[in-house]
Amino acid sequence: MAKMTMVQALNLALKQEMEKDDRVIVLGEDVGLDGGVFRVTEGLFQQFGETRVVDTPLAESGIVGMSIGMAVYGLRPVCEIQFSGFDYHNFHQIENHAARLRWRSQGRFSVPMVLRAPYGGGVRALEHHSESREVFWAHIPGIKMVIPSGPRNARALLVSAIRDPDPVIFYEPKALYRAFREEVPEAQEALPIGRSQVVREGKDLTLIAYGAMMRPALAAADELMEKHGISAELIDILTISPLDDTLFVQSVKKTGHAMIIHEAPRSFGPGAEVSARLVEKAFFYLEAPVARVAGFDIPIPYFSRENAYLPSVSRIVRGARELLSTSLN
Amino acid sequence: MAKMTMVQALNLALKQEMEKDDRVIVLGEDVGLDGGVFRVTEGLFQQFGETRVVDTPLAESGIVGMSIGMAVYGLRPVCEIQFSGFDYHNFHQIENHAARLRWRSQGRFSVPMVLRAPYGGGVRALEHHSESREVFWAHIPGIKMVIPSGPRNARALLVSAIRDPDPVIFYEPKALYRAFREEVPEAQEALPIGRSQVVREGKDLTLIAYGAMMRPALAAADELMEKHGISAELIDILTISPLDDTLFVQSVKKTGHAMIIHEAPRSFGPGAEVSARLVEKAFFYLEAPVARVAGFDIPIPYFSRENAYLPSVSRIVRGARELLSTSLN
Amino acid sequence: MPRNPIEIPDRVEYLSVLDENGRLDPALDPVIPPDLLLKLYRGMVLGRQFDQRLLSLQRQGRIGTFPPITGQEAAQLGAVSVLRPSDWMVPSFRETAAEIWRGRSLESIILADNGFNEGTRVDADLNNLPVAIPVGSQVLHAVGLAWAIQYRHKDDVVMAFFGDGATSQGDFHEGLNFAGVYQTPSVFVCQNNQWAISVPRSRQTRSKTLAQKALAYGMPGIQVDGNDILAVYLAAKEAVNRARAGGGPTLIECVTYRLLMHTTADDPRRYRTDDEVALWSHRDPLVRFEKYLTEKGLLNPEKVASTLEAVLSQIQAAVDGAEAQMKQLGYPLDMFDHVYAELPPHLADQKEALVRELSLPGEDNNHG
Amino acid sequence: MPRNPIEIPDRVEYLSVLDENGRLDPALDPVIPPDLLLKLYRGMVLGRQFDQRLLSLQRQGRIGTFPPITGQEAAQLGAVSVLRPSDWMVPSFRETAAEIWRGRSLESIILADNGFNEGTRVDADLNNLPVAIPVGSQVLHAVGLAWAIQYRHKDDVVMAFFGDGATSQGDFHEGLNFAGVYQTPSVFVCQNNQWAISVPRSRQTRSKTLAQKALAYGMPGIQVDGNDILAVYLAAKEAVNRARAGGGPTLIECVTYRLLMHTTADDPRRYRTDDEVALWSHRDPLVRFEKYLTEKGLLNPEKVASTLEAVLSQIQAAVDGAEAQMKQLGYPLDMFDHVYAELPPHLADQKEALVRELSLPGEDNNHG
Ligand SMILES: Cc1ncc(C[n+]2csc(CCOP(=O)(O)OP(=O)(O)O)c2C)c(N)n1
Ligand SMILES: Cc1ncc(C[n+]2csc(CCOP(=O)(O)OP(=O)(O)O)c2C)c(N)n1
Ligand SMILES: [Mg+2]
Ligand SMILES: [Mg+2]
Repeated sequence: MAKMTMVQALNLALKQEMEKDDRVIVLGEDVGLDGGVFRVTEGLFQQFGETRVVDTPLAESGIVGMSIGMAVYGLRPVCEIQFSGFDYHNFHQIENHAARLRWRSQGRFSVPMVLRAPYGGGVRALEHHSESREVFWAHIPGIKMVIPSGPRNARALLVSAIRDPDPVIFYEPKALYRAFREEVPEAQEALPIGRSQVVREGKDLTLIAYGAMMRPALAAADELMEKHGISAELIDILTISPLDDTLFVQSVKKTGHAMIIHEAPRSFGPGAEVSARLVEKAFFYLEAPVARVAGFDIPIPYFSRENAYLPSVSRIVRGARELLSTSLN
Repeated sequence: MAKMTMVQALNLALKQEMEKDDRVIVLGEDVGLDGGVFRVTEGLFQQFGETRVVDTPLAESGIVGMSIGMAVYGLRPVCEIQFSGFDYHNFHQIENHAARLRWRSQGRFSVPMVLRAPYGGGVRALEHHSESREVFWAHIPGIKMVIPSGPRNARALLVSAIRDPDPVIFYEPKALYRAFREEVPEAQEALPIGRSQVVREGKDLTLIAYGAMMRPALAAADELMEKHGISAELIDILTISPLDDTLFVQSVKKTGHAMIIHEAPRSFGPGAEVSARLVEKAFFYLEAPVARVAGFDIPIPYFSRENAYLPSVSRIVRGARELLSTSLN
Repeated sequence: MPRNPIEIPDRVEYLSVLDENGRLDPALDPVIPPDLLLKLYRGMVLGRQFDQRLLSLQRQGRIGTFPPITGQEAAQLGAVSVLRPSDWMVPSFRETAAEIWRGRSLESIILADNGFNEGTRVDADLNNLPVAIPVGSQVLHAVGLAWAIQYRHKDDVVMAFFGDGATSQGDFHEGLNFAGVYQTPSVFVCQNNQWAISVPRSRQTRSKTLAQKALAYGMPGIQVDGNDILAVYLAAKEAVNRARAGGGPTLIECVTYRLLMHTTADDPRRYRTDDEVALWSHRDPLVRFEKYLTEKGLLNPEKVASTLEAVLSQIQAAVDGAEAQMKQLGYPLDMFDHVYAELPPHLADQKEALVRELSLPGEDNNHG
Repeated sequence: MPRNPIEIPDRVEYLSVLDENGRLDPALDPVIPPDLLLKLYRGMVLGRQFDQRLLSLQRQGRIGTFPPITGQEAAQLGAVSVLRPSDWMVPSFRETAAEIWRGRSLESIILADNGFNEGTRVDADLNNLPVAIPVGSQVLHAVGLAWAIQYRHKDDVVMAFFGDGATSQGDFHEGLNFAGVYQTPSVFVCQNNQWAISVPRSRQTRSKTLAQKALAYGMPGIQVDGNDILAVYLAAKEAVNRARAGGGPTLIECVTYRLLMHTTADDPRRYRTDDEVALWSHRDPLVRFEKYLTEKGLLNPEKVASTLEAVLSQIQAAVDGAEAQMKQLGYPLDMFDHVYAELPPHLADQKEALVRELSLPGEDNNHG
């Protein structure tokens, strides 16, 4: 076992899948010699050559549309969109085709492709480099949407995404690319898509988060316990769509209190669906409203004000305490 | 007052705004001589000429990107995207620019454009011609998203959209284009964007809908009263974003029961936000879970199965009765 | 070199083989074997007659909206007929004659026109993509397929179809540019039928020809008389051979005309003159080919009649077959099939809810 | 005409005026008045020196990532310098020298590079759009502005900037096609600096030149030596005059080179050789222009030194000014400004919540 950053872990996943399976092709802008602007594809060009690690012209719709054709032929393209803020350029290719070709051809064809893109704030980047818009993808039937939260699950989920028979949008929390290291086993590991995880057990309150927000959520859980004696259960959604509501529903039946945390804008965000599911499936257990700690409904400001936009530990802690105080009993 | 279809009412709105204001320009595919494939721009080309009613090449991103430039210059472009299923082609232009230029330029520029597109099912059309994906737009900060439900409010809301200083996505329920007529006054009428309406008062249950779903909702309200003695209040959202939650929150505080109806896919759909708002703002008044009667999480099937996909009167009635039976008291 | 014109390596040519009276330019004769010539003729007649039948079905409300192809038979069949079964065909939505040539059943087309998802199923043995309605978007899929063929060291080629309007789309640009960069075995066939619904070719782009757009991608372009099936065949053959031999992609512009409405929902009289239609009717590709084949002694009134008869009974059989099939189809629950490889839990729940609903009295009639 | 090459009406030319040693081709002299020549020289020096200063600020962590322009001064200034203030400039993100020429303050650039939204504010008297980071997307806005100018019967023109990589984007294609169809007063200036981050021009597209892509849109294209400010000026002048006179759009390809990194987050040594950089350093547009001006007697060592001095103190003043301003800026609540013309109720609530939060003890330090 080696201690790895998320970038290294993702790189390992790509490397091992490419070694095992010559259907796996990496393509995108600057993924070749440059190894990707975040170095996730580092060394792959040297190991696998330009026929399997393909630098493309600067055209996102082109990258995704070509990936669809490759996947229909039977390859397993893993394309990189340099930043999620630019994947709206290929939105029509995913909605109109990647998500529908299996269905349109009634099972004759399928589109086993992965679209990787770094998402989210926290790296003092330029405009369009800090967005969090996973709902755009989560609302499209026929595709899957995955967001890891650490090196180990990032590697294991990317492996599953590559092997998945359906298109997977794989958003990587760029704030965590090098934020911390984890033990990542050399032996291949795959984590099933469509399953959330309980990361911390608790009894008073259920925190629901994913991606980069798992860290403030975890820190908040600690602070809630240490400073306020509140025991928070923390759930990592991991797959945004299809959304696994079993664990957070179960948890809220136990705690009676729920808070969903995301950097995406609040309105029509992922938290809305989590809240709606809780109301549908755990209504009579809820002792207080489902709280949303989320990005504001504005474009994420340039980095000098970014921290005031992103959900912070203190915002979560305060929200949790208010939540418990508004509860019926 | 003349009885008009929604197509005629929308046409009237365009005609009168264009007569009043030479900044208003209509552009899109086939909007000129052809009058638009649904004839919403009928006669405008003949009245205003090709400099104000502009047939464009076949390129949605081009249409919207050009509209943005026109709006920045001070014009009021009203562009038509032939079907909402094709407006993903211009998604990046709206998200990256239309929604941000006021903000990016810190108030120097603005983008007072309207994007009109027919949306929704019910007209036995080809693939991509029956989608309902308003959430994609509702989740974007910096723009507004409006959906009328009848000839009169369609006309009055389109007028407001054209005059609005910010970009407005205006989805027209194509199933209602010619479904029925309403009295539409010759004198100009504007309905404020950002306000929902109580369409029918009731006390047992609150039905929340918009666009084409208002008709089955209304029919269901009738049937609930006539056959089951259930008094349903019906609210027409009208503006999807910014979402006006005041009326449905108020209403549910009175009825204790809420159902949201939309043809968009259920998960991460508009109903999720409505449910989340109700939980945040009327939690302690809710006597039962917020019910969602919505499209399934699949692409809307070709028209032979379309009716089984779309929320029907009977589905709403049944859901409402179940809802009232699951309630606490 | 202070100020000089730039030499552009790639060529853009115009090609025609049969004149408007069906007279052949011997120097350019693609020498197609008689049986293939007659097969092409039959394919054209079938395309033309199937349109007529679908039109009457549509008027009787027995099918929904569909896009006729009348006038474009030569531009479609001249192109696809040079493909091998193992090659790939990537259609837009107006290549009915070409799709049939490539093995798509008439029944499936009728099913699709009737709003049955089963109608766009693609048989396991056919290397065709289903129709792509978003204009221009399919061009990129064709490039991806061709890239994969190259990667697998196969010598198949991919032929993509699209219209004149499609050339305005970003995806057309990105697709041809990728094809140029990767030198994929691609043949891009533009059916320039002069109209994109109501927008004439002249308002679609200011470039004199669509073929010259190839120069932007470093590939050869050729404009052919699209109502001259021999010219289309010759240009397609050259392009396919070049692609197969590793010579890279080609853009072919077939100059043709949509003689009927855009779709049955369209009224062309709103935007074009009868004179224009009449003019192009005189260039009817089927009439021209008939003259040529008659000259050549391959066709005579009896043969024309028997071909028509055979085609009509084939169509009748297909209509009967499709209407029989449709009686068996349309069960609402099928709508959950093929969305994912495996039905995810939330869809299983939704399907279950629909099952319950359908089991209730009087529900089925509620769902057309 | 059975088989013939197609005549393409529009021309594609190559243009250079100063050779690599700064020697002028008199036949092509754009005869620029001395004061303008010196203003251009100063603008180039300012662009070059500002880059240097930003680089050191960035290394000291006093600003964030930014894209240097060194090597592209001539390609930028030769082009914008032909515009009137009432004309419009639509930049991408690497036109710092051009933006400054057009009136953008150095302070605002430093603010933007420091993550302050105030930095992309556009002053009321400037007809410039703010930077557009999504590659190629701004081309369409430029066409919309030009369309509106035409609609208002004004004789202003719109100059849009973009890179070689941008020519692969669908929006570039759609934009130039619209401009061709509507014959808008547009000048499209491609800064072909040979690289799109790590992707070389040769892998971006197979077309021999980028200028020839103009032929796809029925407009003239011209490729100029982008390190020759007189050639860029001449080509831009011709294009702007044509556009102003109603003669329609032009595509100008400036062949230049990005001498430094893509942005400060980039390491060019990963993908290009020092030799290549050295080769292009010998074609430095500033050195060449200096030689020419010295030859011409407009420049001498003293003038060079005094220009540098003036430029450096201007930069110093801007840095001081910006750092003073930034002390006053960054109050979190400002992030709600300018999202809508009027703050909608839900945002008022969200802002209110932030107000409450900020009023709590120890919250401000929580928000950098
Ligand atoms: C992206 C997109 N925009 C708009 C439409 C609506 N539409 C369908 S066909 C068509 C015209 C297509 O013209 P052309 O490419 O010339 O093909 P043709 O119909 O003439 O065969 C339009 C605008 C569409 N299907 N897809
Ligand atoms: C739509 C989009 N995709 C990707 C990026 C990331 N990116 C920023 S600059 C750049 C390269 C641009 O190359 P070019 O157009 O030649 O301009 P240059 O940087 O050389 O000035 C890329 C890929 C982006 N900003 N926008
Ligand atoms: Mg056409
Ligand atoms: Mg470049």
